Amino acid sequence: MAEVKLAAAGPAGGARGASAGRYRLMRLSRRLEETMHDQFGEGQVPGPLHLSIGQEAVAVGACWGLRQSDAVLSTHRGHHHCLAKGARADRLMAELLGREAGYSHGRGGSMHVSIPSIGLLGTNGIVGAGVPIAAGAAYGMQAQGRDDVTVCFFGEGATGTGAFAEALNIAALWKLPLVFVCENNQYVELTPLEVHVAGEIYRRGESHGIPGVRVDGNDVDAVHDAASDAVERARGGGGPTLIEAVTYRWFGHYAGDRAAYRDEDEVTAWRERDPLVRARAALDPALADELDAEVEREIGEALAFAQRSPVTGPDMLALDHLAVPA
Amino acid sequence: MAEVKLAAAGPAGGARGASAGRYRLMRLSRRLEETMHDQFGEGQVPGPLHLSIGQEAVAVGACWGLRQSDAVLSTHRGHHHCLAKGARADRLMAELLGREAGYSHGRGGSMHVSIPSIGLLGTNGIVGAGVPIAAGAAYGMQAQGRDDVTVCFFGEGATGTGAFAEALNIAALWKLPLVFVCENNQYVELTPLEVHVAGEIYRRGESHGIPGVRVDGNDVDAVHDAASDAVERARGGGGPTLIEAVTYRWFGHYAGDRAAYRDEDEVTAWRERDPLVRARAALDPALADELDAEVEREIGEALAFAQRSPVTGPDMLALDHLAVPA
Amino acid sequence: MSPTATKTKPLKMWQGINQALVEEMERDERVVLVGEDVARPGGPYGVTRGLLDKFGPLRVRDTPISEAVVVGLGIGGGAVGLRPVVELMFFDFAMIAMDQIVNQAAKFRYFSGESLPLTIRTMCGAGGPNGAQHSQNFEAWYSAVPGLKVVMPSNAADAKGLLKASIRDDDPVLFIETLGLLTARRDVPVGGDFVLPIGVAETRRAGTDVTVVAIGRLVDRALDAAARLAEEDGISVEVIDPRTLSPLDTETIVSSVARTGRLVVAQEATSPYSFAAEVCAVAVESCLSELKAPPVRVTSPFVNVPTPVPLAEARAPGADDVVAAVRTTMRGA
Amino acid sequence: MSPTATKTKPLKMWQGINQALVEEMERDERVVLVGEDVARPGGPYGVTRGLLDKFGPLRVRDTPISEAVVVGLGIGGGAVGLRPVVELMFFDFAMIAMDQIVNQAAKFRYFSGESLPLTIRTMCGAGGPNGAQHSQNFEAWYSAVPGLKVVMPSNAADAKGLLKASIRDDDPVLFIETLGLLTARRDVPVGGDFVLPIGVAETRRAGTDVTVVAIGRLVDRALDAAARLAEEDGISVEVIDPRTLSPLDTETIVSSVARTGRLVVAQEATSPYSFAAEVCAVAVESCLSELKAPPVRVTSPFVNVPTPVPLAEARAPGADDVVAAVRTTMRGA
Ligand SMILES: Cc1ncc(C[n+]2csc(CCOP(=O)(O)OP(=O)(O)O)c2C)c(N)n1
Ligand SMILES: Cc1ncc(C[n+]2csc(CCOP(=O)(O)OP(=O)(O)O)c2C)c(N)n1
Ligand SMILES: [Mg+2]
Ligand SMILES: [Mg+2]
Repeated sequence: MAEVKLAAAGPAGGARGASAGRYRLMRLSRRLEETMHDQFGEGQVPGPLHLSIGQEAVAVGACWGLRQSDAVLSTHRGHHHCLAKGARADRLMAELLGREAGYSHGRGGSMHVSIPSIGLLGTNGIVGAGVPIAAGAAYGMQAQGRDDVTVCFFGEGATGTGAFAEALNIAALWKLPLVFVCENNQYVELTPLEVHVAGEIYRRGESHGIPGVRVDGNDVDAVHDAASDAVERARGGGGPTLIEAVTYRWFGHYAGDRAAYRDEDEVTAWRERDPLVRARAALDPALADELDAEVEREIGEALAFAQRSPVTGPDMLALDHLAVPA
Repeated sequence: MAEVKLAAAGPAGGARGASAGRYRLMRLSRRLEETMHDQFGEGQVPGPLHLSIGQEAVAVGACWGLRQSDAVLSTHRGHHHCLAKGARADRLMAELLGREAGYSHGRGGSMHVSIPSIGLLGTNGIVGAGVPIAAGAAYGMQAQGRDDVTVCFFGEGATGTGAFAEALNIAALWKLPLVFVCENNQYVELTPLEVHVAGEIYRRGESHGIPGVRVDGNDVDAVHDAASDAVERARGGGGPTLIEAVTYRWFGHYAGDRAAYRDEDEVTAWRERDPLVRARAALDPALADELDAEVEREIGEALAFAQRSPVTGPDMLALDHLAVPA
Repeated sequence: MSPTATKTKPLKMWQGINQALVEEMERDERVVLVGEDVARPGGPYGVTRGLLDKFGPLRVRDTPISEAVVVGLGIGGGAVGLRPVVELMFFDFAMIAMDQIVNQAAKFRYFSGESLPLTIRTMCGAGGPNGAQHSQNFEAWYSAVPGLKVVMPSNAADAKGLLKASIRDDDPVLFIETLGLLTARRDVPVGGDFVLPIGVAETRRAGTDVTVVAIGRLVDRALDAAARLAEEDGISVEVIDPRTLSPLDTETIVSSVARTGRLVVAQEATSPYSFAAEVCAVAVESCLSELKAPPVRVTSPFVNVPTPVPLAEARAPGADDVVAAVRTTMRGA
Repeated sequence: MSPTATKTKPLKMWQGINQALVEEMERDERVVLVGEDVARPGGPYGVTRGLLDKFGPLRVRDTPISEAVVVGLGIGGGAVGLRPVVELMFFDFAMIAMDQIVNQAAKFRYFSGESLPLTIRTMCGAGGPNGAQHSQNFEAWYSAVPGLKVVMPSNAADAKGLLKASIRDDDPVLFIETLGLLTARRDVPVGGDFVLPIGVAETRRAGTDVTVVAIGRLVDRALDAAARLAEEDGISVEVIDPRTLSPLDTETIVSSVARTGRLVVAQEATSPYSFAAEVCAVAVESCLSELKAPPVRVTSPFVNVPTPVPLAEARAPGADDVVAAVRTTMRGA
């Protein structure tokens, strides 16, 4: 299996600096999703596609600088989290296209990508379900005496689940090395935030003693600053933090949802706050062009890789149910 | 079935005033439980017995003045809630003693008393499970345009459940006529509060916009004041309130638990803050004696009633599963 | 079928469900509908469209993502005078509300002696590209619970008549819709008051050689198989759709198997500890001496549901599988 | 039984469980134990006593009342290098963690291709005065889930050997203890490393006339019944304890039924859609021509568990019921 290298996407950002590295990663996520969206339009994505376009800064800002031994829990809308934690674009695409080379042999699609070897403990089809698992990963790190941390992403809709609240309480009680990142994109499937969230999300842990902070989720540096404070605190045994990153879902809930339930002006206003444009503006234009070109190459190679991989057939359905098949 | 009258225990408190009525009801609860505790010692209680002795002021203070059409959700430790909402001492005793005349034909015992006709929507064996049902009752009242309210009791241990948090959020969102009453008795089964609760309970709804108040749960007037404010707000469409009533469990988690995990001094200190003694002190001593005597008679008659009722036999096991048995 | 319902119209299953909701909400103002995306969006698959406009935001209400509370709304609401219909978007999500369904709703009458008129609607099966957490068929779990009725219609008409019956029923009913059937058409009685009885199986095709008991998406596939078997093999297949899984109409099943002596059970669920196991058990308990061949379970293999539709469809049993199973039973023990 | 374990000692089931935990935690520091009341109190029934002192508060930990998170601790912990044992105090409470168990833990390997070494311990049955929400037997539900193993020991020795195996297993295992058996004694291998295989039934008594497949509390009752039937009726009963419900050792069951031609299945659970249904189905699928009489299910009636112990015991099936069922099968079809 040919591996596509994620040049300069590592924690240090390579010689070109962290800003370049973060921009590159956001760009990679954007272009991967756009490419998959096109593929979806052509009927090539045999599963649902929940696009994170517009929200890239949250994933990249929060994951930037994490170790491989740190853990991330993601959601149904999680391509950006996967890439930010070090997933390979080629195998991720292969998964979305239902190919054998996909992370789950192409059987799971975007809601079921789980790559424990890089600390990505799963996107998830069940809203809120990653949060208790995040508490578990953080506990596991604590119990082993590691100074690793777990970053748990979830949407604002997930704050309605009991699972979220149970995890907040135990994280505070046990001072778990856990960073809760609520990616508030203003919509929960087909209804707005107001239907789902009473009051203020970033304060949900206040009564437990969990510091809460609200940041501009379209500003990768702001997200990263908040997240690295939280990560540092968590590594040092200071316990959990709740970050609410306010952002926006550019497209419908899933590819195919025209999102007629919202206002065009609202969408336009948010598109003007494109996190990529903002991050790119801080770079030397020549460097930015270089990064764009690199990403374009990488995406092209990744798509080719995915398309070369055979479409998964029924013979793979029984794989990976038990360690020793019954 | 001979009915034992609950003289002067109604909302108005009868001619003897509210303080007398509330004291009488607390006394009734105390004596009912002491009587059942004795019966337990004699092997006459065929189920678990979770005593609320020491906590009577919470139930009586919060329920005093409620209408029959208001609803109450109770817990595994709920005799005081049942009586405060108007349950009959005789049928409650019959239930605890496993008799046919019990509210559930003696099959359920103390964790499964449910008397919808008086708005008592159940004690409950599942911690936290009453809270979503309370949200439902409050929604039902709201949807029918009634100005009734629902009062939901739960222990501090239940604040760890996801069900509690889900209900907080929807209660705030829908401005439900719901009063959350956390009966914080410092212990959760066999472990102290600190194992279970991060931070402060009465602030759990703050971030949702739910007012929270902490009261002395051994002061029936203080509880009643807080609760009637909350009830009034709820009836007027002002939405939910969270009351934390701080109290203490005098006995073990269940009858038979010697509670060796706690300090004798602590127990003694709390016993000195007996809510009944405090409420009695505010009454004319002659009236108090009269009330005590009345309660003694009532308890005696209730016990006799319960003991006259046949022990429930296996022939009653199949009752009440479906409206029309299959 | 009730006598007033004489006209019929070809409707999709979702339309039958929608009509049942509209009719019952018009008939009885205590009926309300709450769930995720049921109101403004009209349901993720459009099943509840139009209801918000007709009945207003107090009776048709979008909830947050709080499945335990969604069922709690139905229990509490039902206890104070409503006749709630609550929706759990995907059957898989019912697990999050399992305590409320099994420990609370199903035991309400046992504890209190009073009725709990609650309908829990949900949608099962591998009919879309939704994957292993949105496609499961655990109808057998709920059918094992005393105090809970479980209804699982296989077509638009049954969906309408049984949903109306469920809403009028004084016990909690879990009403399981099937994603793969939502757009399947069938003639549905309209205009009258079409209510079907809960707990009564329907013999969808009479036959003499083999009994096929099928549920959900497998009913139509079993009917296809029966037609093919009649034509190609001259085998006469009886197809029974229990429609209600609890209480199960064992009488209809047993009397058919006693006549045919052969049994195939067909379902979308996997085999172990499933509906098919129960039907096989009932058959052998009651018809051992009549059985001419071992019963055959036609089920999905014991693996997770994959996301890509072609794979999910490859996993689900089809008419071919029913045909093969029937032929196996004809070859005998 | 592994060869090093030669000495035995009569132990109660809870002691067997306790020993398994101690031995595995000593053997492998990745093993941890979390749950409500497991640490300081040593378990509501004392099963985990002494562990906190031995292994400290990071490895033995009391949780808040947060069942979903309790299982989540096991999943996340297992994913980052622990081999967690999590305890759900009563089996009924597993419903609150159902999504974590079924949608998350059981699918971890399917999604990721990697192991999730997780043991979920819980306690079932109507062995105490606990009532309808603390006594249920829904072992069949979990046995219907691909990717999850379900173990249900019936005695102290099996509990020890199978719990050790579960903790060493690289898949999630639901380990169901039975309240009514916690204080029942049996000779248990001590001193050595006593590990039993998951997925292997044990023939507890050999016989030739009737096969009784029993689980949990019904195993000893079936053995009592077998002894009585031998003495009173001269009937030779074979008693099989599957011990693992998923994957079920159908081979042992089928080969026994094929020999005896008669089957009784005995369990504490109610009958519809239960373990007993699965075993009857397996038997008729594989042994129809050998069956001399219809199988009989010996179960609790399809009603809730009452709180008073005498009523709960009246509801549960006893040795008498097994005796009666065996006699019925001997009378034939
Ligand atoms: C427990 C559960 N309930 C409902 C759903 C259906 N569902 C899928 S995504 C979604 C909305 C989630 O909203 P949010 O958490 O804000 O995340 P976003 O989609 O905005 O990224 C819902 C309700 C689900 N998958 N799981
Ligand atoms: C969901 C659930 N988990 C665990 C239990 C076991 N249990 C019964 S009572 C109890 C403690 C409850 O503590 P709290 O809420 O403070 O009420 P208290 O007993 O103090 O009145 C526990 C853990 C249960 N019944 N339900
Ligand atoms: Mg959102
Ligand atoms: Mg308490």
